[in-house]
Amino acid sequence: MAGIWLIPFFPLASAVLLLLSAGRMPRQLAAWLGAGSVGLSAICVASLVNDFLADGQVREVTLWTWMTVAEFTPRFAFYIDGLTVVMMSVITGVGFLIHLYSIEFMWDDESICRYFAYMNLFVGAMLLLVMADNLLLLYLGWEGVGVCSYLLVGFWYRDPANGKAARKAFVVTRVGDTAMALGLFLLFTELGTLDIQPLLAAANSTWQVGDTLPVLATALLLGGAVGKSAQLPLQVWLPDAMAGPTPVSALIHAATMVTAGVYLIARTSGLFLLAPPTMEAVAWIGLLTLLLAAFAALVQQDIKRILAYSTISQIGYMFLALGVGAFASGIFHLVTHAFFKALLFLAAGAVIHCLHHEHNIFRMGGLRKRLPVVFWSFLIGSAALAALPFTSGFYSKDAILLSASEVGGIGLWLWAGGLLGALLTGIYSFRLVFIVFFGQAHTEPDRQPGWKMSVALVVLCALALAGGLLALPLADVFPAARAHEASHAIEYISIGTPLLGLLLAYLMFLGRQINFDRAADSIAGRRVRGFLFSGWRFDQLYEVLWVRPYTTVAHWCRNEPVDRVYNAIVASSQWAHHKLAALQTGELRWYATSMVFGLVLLLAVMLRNAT
Amino acid sequence: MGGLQIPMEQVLALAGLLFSCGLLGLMLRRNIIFMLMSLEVMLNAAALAFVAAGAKWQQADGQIIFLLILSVAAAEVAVGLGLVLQIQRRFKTLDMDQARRLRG
Amino acid sequence: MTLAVLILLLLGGGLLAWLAERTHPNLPRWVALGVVGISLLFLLLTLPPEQLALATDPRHPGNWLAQLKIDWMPRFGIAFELAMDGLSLLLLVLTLLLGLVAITASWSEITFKPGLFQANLLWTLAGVCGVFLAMDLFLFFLFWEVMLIPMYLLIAIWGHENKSYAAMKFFIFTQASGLLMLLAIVVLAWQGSRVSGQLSFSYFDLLGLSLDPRVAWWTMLGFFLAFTVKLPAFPFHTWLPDAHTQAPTAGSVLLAGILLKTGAYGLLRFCIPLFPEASMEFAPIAMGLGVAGVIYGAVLAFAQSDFKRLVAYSSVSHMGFVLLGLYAWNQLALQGAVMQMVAHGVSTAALFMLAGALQHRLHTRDMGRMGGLWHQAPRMGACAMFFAVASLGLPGLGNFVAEFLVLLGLFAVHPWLAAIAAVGLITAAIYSLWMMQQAFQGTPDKQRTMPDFDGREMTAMAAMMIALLWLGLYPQPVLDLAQPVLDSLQALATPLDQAHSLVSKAAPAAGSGL
Amino acid sequence: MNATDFQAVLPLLVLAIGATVLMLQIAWVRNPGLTAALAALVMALSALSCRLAAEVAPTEVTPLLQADRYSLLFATLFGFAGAITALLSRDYVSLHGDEPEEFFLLLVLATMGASVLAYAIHVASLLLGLELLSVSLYALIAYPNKSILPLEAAAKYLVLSGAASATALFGFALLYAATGALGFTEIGQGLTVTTTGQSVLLPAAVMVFAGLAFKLSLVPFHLWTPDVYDGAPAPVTGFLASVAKGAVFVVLLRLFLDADLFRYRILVEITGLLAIFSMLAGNLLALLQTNIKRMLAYSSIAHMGYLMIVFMVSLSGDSQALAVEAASYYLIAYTATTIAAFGLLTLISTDASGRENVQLQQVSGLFWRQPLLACLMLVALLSLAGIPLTAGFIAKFYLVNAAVSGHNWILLFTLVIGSSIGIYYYLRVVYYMTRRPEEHRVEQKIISAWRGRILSGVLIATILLLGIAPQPLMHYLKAILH
Repeated sequence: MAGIWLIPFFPLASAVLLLLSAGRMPRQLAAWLGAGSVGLSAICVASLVNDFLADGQVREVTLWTWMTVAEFTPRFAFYIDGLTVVMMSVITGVGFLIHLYSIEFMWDDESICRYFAYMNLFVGAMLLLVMADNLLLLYLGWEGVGVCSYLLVGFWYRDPANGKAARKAFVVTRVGDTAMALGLFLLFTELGTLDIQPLLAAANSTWQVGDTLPVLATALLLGGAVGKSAQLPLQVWLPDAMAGPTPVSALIHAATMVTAGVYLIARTSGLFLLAPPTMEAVAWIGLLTLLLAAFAALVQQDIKRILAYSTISQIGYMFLALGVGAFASGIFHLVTHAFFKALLFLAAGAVIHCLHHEHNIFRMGGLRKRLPVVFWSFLIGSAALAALPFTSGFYSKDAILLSASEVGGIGLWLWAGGLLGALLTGIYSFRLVFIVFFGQAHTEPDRQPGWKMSVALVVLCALALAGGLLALPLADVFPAARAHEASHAIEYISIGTPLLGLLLAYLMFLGRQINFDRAADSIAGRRVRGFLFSGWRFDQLYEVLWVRPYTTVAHWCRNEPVDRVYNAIVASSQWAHHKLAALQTGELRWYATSMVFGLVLLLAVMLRNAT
Repeated sequence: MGGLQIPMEQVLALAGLLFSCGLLGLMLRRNIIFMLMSLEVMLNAAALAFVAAGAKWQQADGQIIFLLILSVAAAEVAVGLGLVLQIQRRFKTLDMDQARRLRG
Repeated sequence: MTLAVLILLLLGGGLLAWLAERTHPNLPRWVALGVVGISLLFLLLTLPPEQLALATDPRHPGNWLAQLKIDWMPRFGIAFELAMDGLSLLLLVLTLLLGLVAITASWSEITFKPGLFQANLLWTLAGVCGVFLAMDLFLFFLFWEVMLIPMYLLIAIWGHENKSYAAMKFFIFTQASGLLMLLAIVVLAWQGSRVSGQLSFSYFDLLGLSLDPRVAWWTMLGFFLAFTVKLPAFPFHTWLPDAHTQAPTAGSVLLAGILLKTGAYGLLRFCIPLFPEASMEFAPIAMGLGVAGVIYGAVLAFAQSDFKRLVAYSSVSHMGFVLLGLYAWNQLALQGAVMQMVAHGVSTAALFMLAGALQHRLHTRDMGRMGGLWHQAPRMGACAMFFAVASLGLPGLGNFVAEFLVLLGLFAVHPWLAAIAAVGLITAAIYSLWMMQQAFQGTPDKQRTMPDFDGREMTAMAAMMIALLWLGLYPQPVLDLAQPVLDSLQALATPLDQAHSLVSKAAPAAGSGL
Repeated sequence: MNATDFQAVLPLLVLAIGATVLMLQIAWVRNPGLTAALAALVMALSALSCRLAAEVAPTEVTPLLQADRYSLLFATLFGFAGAITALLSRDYVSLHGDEPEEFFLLLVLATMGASVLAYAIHVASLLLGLELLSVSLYALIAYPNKSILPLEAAAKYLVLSGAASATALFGFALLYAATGALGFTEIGQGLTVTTTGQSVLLPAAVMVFAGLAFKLSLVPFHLWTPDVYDGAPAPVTGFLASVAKGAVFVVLLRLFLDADLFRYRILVEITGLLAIFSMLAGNLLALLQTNIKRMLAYSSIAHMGYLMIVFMVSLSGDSQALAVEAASYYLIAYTATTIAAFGLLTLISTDASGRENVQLQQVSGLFWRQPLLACLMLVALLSLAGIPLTAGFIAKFYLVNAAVSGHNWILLFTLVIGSSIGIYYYLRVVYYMTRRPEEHRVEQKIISAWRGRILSGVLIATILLLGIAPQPLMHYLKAILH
């Protein structure tokens, strides 16, 4: 297909148009331009997918050479293989649905034009990220989506808290990005190219499994990945990033951008395979993150924060999958997660939209009847999230846990951890469902979702349910995974755990058979709750470790300490001036005396040197 | 060359002494008249030294310079006295310590 | 002759603008705009395209696009010698373009003696053009110093509340370091005369002298100091925040956009090629200063509450990358440094123009008294956002290409240093976004009314945006122009590298494969 | 004395005859304009007659005077400087004195003293020239009889300068005693053969140097300088700062060269020491001065310090010629700049009260009130500061070249430090001149002295010419001094 470049071009061009209109474009036009451009891209992608599935050919498109400096010749070029196709489909497909949804969600906002401009810019950048044939172009998309995330999180700029969240999101991910940039430097310095395929080939031919350099390089890339994908230890930004409009959270902070780290690792899997220690680190990071976030999600009260933590947790699963070498499973989970998490966010957004921007789940309740479409969407999403059988999440998560269980040594730990996570997922996702949609109503909805929202929800429902049946064309991308030959016990446990979670949630939050209130209200319970609520106090830790030292140093230095040196020079000159000027008394006798002194001085110098 | 033979070194010493006297006067006296006198003493000390040196080298040059110095000193003092008159008129004193408007 | 005419055009144009004030107070602006425009056209049109192609061919290093040499003071072997290669051309175009921007920025701001203002502006431009063209060290120094005076006047007359301090500081810093350079120039010329028996200040005669290492070291230091003060590098940067803050908008634009580049240009053209060995030896210190500048500037930028001061410190940070790039001394880093000169020129000029526009409208630069300006002035906000993300190095914009190349080149030489310098990418994000937050985001003040950018300002902004995008997406033309110069620099480094590697090979093999 | 000799000393003769004519003219009819014009004419003629004298140079006219290119160069300089001073003071003295005609007579005599010093190669001529110059200056300084400050200045200058002359003469007497010679060259020869009193020799030389250093107001003999500059009428100050100092410097250099005192390293090192002191202390003293005249006085101390660098440079024989060349250029540039600066100061500051206490406040906003004057002043200040395109820069460049060729690093660094300090106080004046109208409240009327303006303009043009196209003068200096 010749017009591959059109795919990112549509949203980018639309973004430029929207920006150039400077907010004067009619609402209708802006909204449909915004959504339509992504729709066009989606159509192009669909046609591309069609072609690709037909021939399975990798497509390479070079637009122009970005720059040529010595041997450094990154190009604006696209590399389309199965992985790319999958990602592009998710981005444009889910992206289009979210755009459609946004039209309604953002209709009353005065800055709808700006909103769609940013959203389109994001889609364009994200497409560049996944289509890039070299790491530099990938980095361009990588940073581009970061900026769009910043812009959209801080979209409602009048509240300084939103600005703070946006900055936090950007700066924390930038930490990771910087590590990634160093990784690129290292790769280029050692391998002489940043084009991904030649790079992987070169790495394979130069390095042995277990060499230091690939470990270092992949560790640096991993830095970028954990930043973007909100994994330990850079996960702190994602819950705060919920300050943006909900469709933004759906698109950027659930479906696409946050999974870029997963994509990066999958894309450079050839490199990671050379570095078993990094792989192991990836697995452990995934596991720890998924547990940590799941625990944190248990006690949150803000509907979007719960989903945010669950996103972190689910990406943890993907990392776990990557870490154990099940790249395809990781990507599979990425895709299904994109479906059901987008669905959840959109449904949550619909709740918020219909409930006067209420975020607190304890002020909701009983919405099952009042917002049926939303309820069913949410239920389906939660089921998929909890990996109840035959939902999409079930297949993908199951594959991950199986892969983990098959790894020797640590595999059992990883599997057990993943299982615990699945249990927790079941609990917190249905806690959400039960509290929001069942029980007593605390707030009455003032409107119903319109058709645009509903269409988006319904389509995503379908995907969340049936997405597990998709066969992703990843066979050529990753080394063939071993066939799963897990014992039935493991299968049953995998199936049973989410159900157990569901049951527990029911007992705790709906049926009230299990009551933790006493325990939770005890001092220790409160502490634990507070600890989990704050996301394991990472914010406080970083505040002490980084933020406060930085601001303190900045505060110390604000008046330019270096200037003190120059001021001292000035002061000493002035001092000398005053001392010397004090000699100018105007008294004739003193002047005469000074001349005698001078003469004596000269004679003394002379005699001292003469002898 | 007959007559009084005084070793040059002694004359020079005397000249040096005179010169120092002049300098001391300059440093210690406040009255402008005395300062001018001290100046005169210094110039004459130099002149004396020239004479003594001229005598040593049996040249007239020293004495010529002596004459020149005398006339120069006279000119200096003439201008100086003119200033003294003006100073007396305007400052109503000859104490140079009072004339300290220019300083700093 | 083209080159001399260019400088004369600007000088004469300044005079004309001054005189035009008597006719009508608005006339000088148009005269200035016209003169700079004509100069730019003149420069580009008189350039034979086939020669341009030649100069971009790296196989012909030292191929000069235009040259002029007139004897001036044969007593000292001083000639009025101008020459232009790709690098000079690049910087000249930047100078003239930013000159246009500066005139636009001063359009409605300057009401007091607009004629003299524009005259000083044009004379500064003339001086800078001279600096970029002079190939006689004496002449170079002359331009170097002379451009200070109109700049000084710009700050001292049209500056803000603390202008006398700022102008004086600017002048004394530059002048004191400039005198050291003069000293170094003279020493170099006399060293040259010892070899050739003929005193000459011509760059070409002094290039490639074999100097006594100690003499070379100290002489190099003289040049280095002058250039790093202008650059400015930590710890000689303290004049910059004051000067930039106090200068009128056009002055800040010129200072940040162009004058700082003369320092970088000096290092590139003179300091390193004239003293390759000494520079090589000095490189670790220079790079240390570069890194210190990157981090320190960024931290202090974050600490500021004054909009212009923040941007000024960000310049310190960005110019640290230039220093790093120059002394990392390989193709990538050098190209990055040149790129940074151009991109930073544009992005900072835009930010200063923005700061000036804000001050003009709000009568304050204190960001504590801004906030939520996006509401009143969305166009300004959008521009600010664009240049803020440019300044934090967003890929796709020129600054990214520059910083990436610098760090990439540096990494090959000093991985650890590159790692530390890369922290600057994070700190840049912190201060840029903090600036956006304080000025444009947050709760708007309902009472405040403020006109948004008008067409004239938007045109300038749009031009700069396009420039940055172009630099970010297709920087090849710029890279090609600078290539020959950098090739020759690289050629200087290669034998030294070989010497070093011989030494290190002799020593027991040590160190990792990094 | 034959015709050649007369031709060789023609400049001096012109001045002498001119002085006589002036006296007659004053006795005949009192007309300040006429006298001023005549005096200027005489001095200009004297300067021009140097060309005639140059035809027979070098000639030794009696053992006292040497007419060579060196002396003629400076005789020309002093002649022109005197002529310009005469024209510049024309309006000034009419305003400040009752009978201004004698002022010009004294000026001619002072110029003659300076020219004699340029010719002097003998203690006697040195004495005569020095005293002719000094005594005339006492009277010139005290000339404005309406106020007391000139009086105070004159009294101080007289006493101290007299003491300095006495010191120098005493030193010469000792040298004479040791060598039996009074001619500079002979003294030098005598020094090589003398057996008596090596011990007295160097102290004697130091006394000579100290006496002359006073006249050059080198630190630590500088205390008088600001007071006298401040009290003296501005045009006289210009003359004092440029011609009087230049003449003494010329003779000092001649003494060192002819007597080859460069043999005595310690003596030269003392000059270097004083140079360093002067560069630093002069600049530091000027740093925070708010009185522009005093500021310029202090800066002149610093400039003499810069100039003294040439002595250290001359230590190495190779650089000696360049050093003398540099000194000559420096003196020419400095003379033009100083006279221009003080001339402009005269124009700026003149008011009827007599004391021209030129505070910075008074030039505030001058740029907007008197753009032309301010521009001229700007150029003069930049030249003093040594900024390119002015004579002052080329002069400094010359010095730096000389010092580099002589490897005088310490002096060079002091020069850099001193110049950097200097920037501050020169620029401060510029800053005040450019203050906007709303920033100051001084409204001073400036007398329209068209002569002064034209002359300042000419001087500034000279400064710029020497700064932009210095090659002819360089060429000339190189030709005559090598």
